[in-house]
Amino acid sequence: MAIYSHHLPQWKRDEVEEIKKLSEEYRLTGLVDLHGIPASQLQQMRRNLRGSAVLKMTRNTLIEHAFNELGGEICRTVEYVDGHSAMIYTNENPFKLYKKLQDTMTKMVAKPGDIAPEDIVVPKGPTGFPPGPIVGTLQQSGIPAAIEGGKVVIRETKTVVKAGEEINAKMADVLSKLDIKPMDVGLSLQIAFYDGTFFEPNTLAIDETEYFNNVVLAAQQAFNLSVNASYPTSTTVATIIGKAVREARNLAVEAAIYEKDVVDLIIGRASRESLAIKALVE
Amino acid sequence: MEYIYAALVLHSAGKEINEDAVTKVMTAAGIAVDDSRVKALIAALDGVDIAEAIEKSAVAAVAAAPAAA
Amino acid sequence: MEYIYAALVLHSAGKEINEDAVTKVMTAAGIAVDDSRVKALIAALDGVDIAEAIEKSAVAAVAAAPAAA
Amino acid sequence: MEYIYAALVLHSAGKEINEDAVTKVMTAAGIAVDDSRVKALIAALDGVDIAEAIEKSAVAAVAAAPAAA
Amino acid sequence: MEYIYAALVLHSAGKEINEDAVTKVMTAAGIAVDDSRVKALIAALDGVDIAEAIEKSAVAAVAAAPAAA
Amino acid sequence: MEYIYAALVLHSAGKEINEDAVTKVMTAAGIAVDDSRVKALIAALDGVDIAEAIEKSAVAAVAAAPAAA
Amino acid sequence: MEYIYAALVLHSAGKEINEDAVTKVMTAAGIAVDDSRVKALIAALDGVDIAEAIEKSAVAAVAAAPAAA
Repeated sequence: MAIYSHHLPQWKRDEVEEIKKLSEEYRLTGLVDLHGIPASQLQQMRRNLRGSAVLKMTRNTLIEHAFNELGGEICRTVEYVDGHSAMIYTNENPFKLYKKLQDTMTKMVAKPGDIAPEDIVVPKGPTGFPPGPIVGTLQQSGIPAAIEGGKVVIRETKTVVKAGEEINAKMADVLSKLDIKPMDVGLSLQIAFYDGTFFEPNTLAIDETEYFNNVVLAAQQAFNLSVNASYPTSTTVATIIGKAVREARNLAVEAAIYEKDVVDLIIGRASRESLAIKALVE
Repeated sequence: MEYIYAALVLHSAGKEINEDAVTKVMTAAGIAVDDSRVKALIAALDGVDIAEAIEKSAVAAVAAAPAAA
Repeated sequence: MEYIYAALVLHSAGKEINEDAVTKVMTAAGIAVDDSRVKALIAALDGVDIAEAIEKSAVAAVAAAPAAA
Repeated sequence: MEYIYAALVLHSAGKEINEDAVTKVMTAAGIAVDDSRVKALIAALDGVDIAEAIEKSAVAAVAAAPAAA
Repeated sequence: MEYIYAALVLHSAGKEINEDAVTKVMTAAGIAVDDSRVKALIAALDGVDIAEAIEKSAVAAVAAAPAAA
Repeated sequence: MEYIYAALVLHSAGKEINEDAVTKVMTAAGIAVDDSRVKALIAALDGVDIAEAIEKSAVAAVAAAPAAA
Repeated sequence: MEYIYAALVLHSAGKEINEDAVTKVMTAAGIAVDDSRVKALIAALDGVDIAEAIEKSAVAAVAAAPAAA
C-alpha cells in the first residue's frame, strides 16, 4: 500500500473530481462559512438556494487538493478556506449571490462564548414567567426584574452586552430564557471567484434603496431635461404643452391681454387686488 | 389693468358694460383710451358671468387660506 | 366695491387718486356719488402704498396655494 | 389664445413682436386675422418684460383652478 | 419653445398640426426651421390629446399642491 | 449616474438590462467600464422595479413643486 | 425617452453630446436609430446648460411662482 500512499482512495478521488468539475462548470466558485449553523437550518438554507446555487460540503483537504490540481488564478481560493468552509457554485454574479446569502440569515439564540454582533438590549415590560427564582437569576445578570401584579416584569430597558463583547454562559442562558436571539446565523460568503476576478464580501453589499432612488432621480432628470430643453417625447410633450400654456396665461394676466380664455383670470386678479386695498381702507 | 377696473366699476354699479361706457369712464379718469383694447375687452367679456368670476376668485383665495393653516 | 374699483382705475393708469378724480370716474359710470364715502376713501388711502399692497396680495395668494399642500 | 401664442412664437425665437409680424404668423396658420385684436395685443404688450411675465405665475391661474376643478 | 407655440397657434385656431403647417407658421415668423425638430414634435404629438393637456395644465398647477401632502 | 442612465437607455427602449448590454452602451459612449460596478448594477436592479421608480419620479415632479416653494 | 437617456449617459461621463456619439450609444443598445430624432435632440440641446436643465423641476411654472412673487 505504501507506494500508493500519495494516491487518494476512490471516494476521495471522486470528491476532488466533482469539485474540479463544478468549478469549471459554474461561472462563480465561492467559499461560505457554515460556522454555527445547526443541521436542520442548513437543510432549509440548501433548499432555499436550490435552482440558483449549489452548496457542496466536503473536507478541507479535498478542497485544497482540487484547487491545487486546477491551478491558475482560481487556486488562490484555498487561502480563504477555514475549518467551517463549504463550496458554493452559481452562475449568478457575486453581488446577487451575496444578496441571496444575506437573505438566508436568521436570528438565533446565543451560545456561551459567542461575540455579540450588536448591542444586546433587554426591553422593559412583562415577561411570561410566573414569580419564582427566575427573578434572582435575572437580577444576577444585571437585569432589573421585579414582581408586579403576580408577574415577573422588567422595569426598564437595559443593554446587557455591548457589541463585540463575549456572551458568557450565564448571560446566554438568561437571553435564551427571555427568547432573545442576538446571533445572525447563515451562510456567510468568504470569497467568490467570478469570471476571473476575486470578490471580497465587504465589497458586495448593495443598497437597493439607493439604486431605486437613483433610478427615480435619473428619470426625473431626463424628464426635466426634455421639458426644459423643449425636446418633446411622447412621455413629456403633454407637460411641455402645459408649460407653454401656463406661460401664455401668465403673460395674458400679467399684461392684461383681454382674451376670452383668460379674462376670468384677469377679473380674478383685479378682484383680489381690490379686496386687498379694501382691507386696508375699511 | 385699467380697462378691467373700468369694467368692474360699471359692473359693481349694475351698469351695462359696453365700449361706450368703458371709454367714458376711462376718459373721465384722464386716460388716453386705446379703442382696440376696449373692443378686445368687451369681446372677451361677452358671455362671461363677471359676478361668478369674482366669486370664484374669492372662493379660491379662501379655500387656499384655511388649507394653508 | 365701486369706490375701490374707481381708485384702481386711476392707480393702474398712473393717475393721482383724489376726491375730484374718483368722483369724475364714478359720475362717468353713471353712479350717484356719496361725497362722504369718497372723502373717507381718500383719507384712508393717505399714506398707503397701493403698488405694494397689490404686490403683497399676489404673494399671499401664490404662497397660500403651495402652502395648502 | 391664438394671438398670444403667435406673440410667443415670435418672442421665443427672439423676434420683434409687432402687428405685422403677428399678422403674418397667424395668416400662415390659416387664421382670419382681426386687426383690432392684433392692435390690442401689441398695445397690451407695450412696455411688458415678456420673459419676466411668463415666469410670473398668474396667481389667478392657481387660485382660480380649485374652484373650477 | 417656438415649435410648441407654433403648434398651439394651430391648435387654438382649430387647425390640423402637421409638419407642413408648423413649418409655414415658423417661416412666417422669420424663423429658420429645423426640419428634424418639427418631425420630432409631430412624432411626439402623435396620439396626444392636446385639449386634455391644456385642460390638465390648469388643474395640474393646483393638483400639485395636494399631491405633495 | 452613467451606469443608471445606461440601464435606462435599455429600459426605455424595451431592451433587457444585463451586464453585456450595459457594458456595450457605456463602451460606445467612450466610458471606461468598471466590471464590478456593472455587476453590482445588474444585481441591484434585479430587485428594483424600474417602472415603479419612473412612475414615482413623475409623482415626485409634481410633489416637488410646492415643496420648492 | 431613450434619446434623452443616451444624452445623459454622455453628459454624466463628461463626453461631448453630438449626433455621432448619441447614435453610437443607441446602436450599441440595439436600438434602431431615427436620425431626425437624434438631430432634433442635438439641436434642442444646443446652448442648453444640461447640468442646470436636469436639476430645474419641469413643473417649475408652479414652483417658480412663489419664488417669483
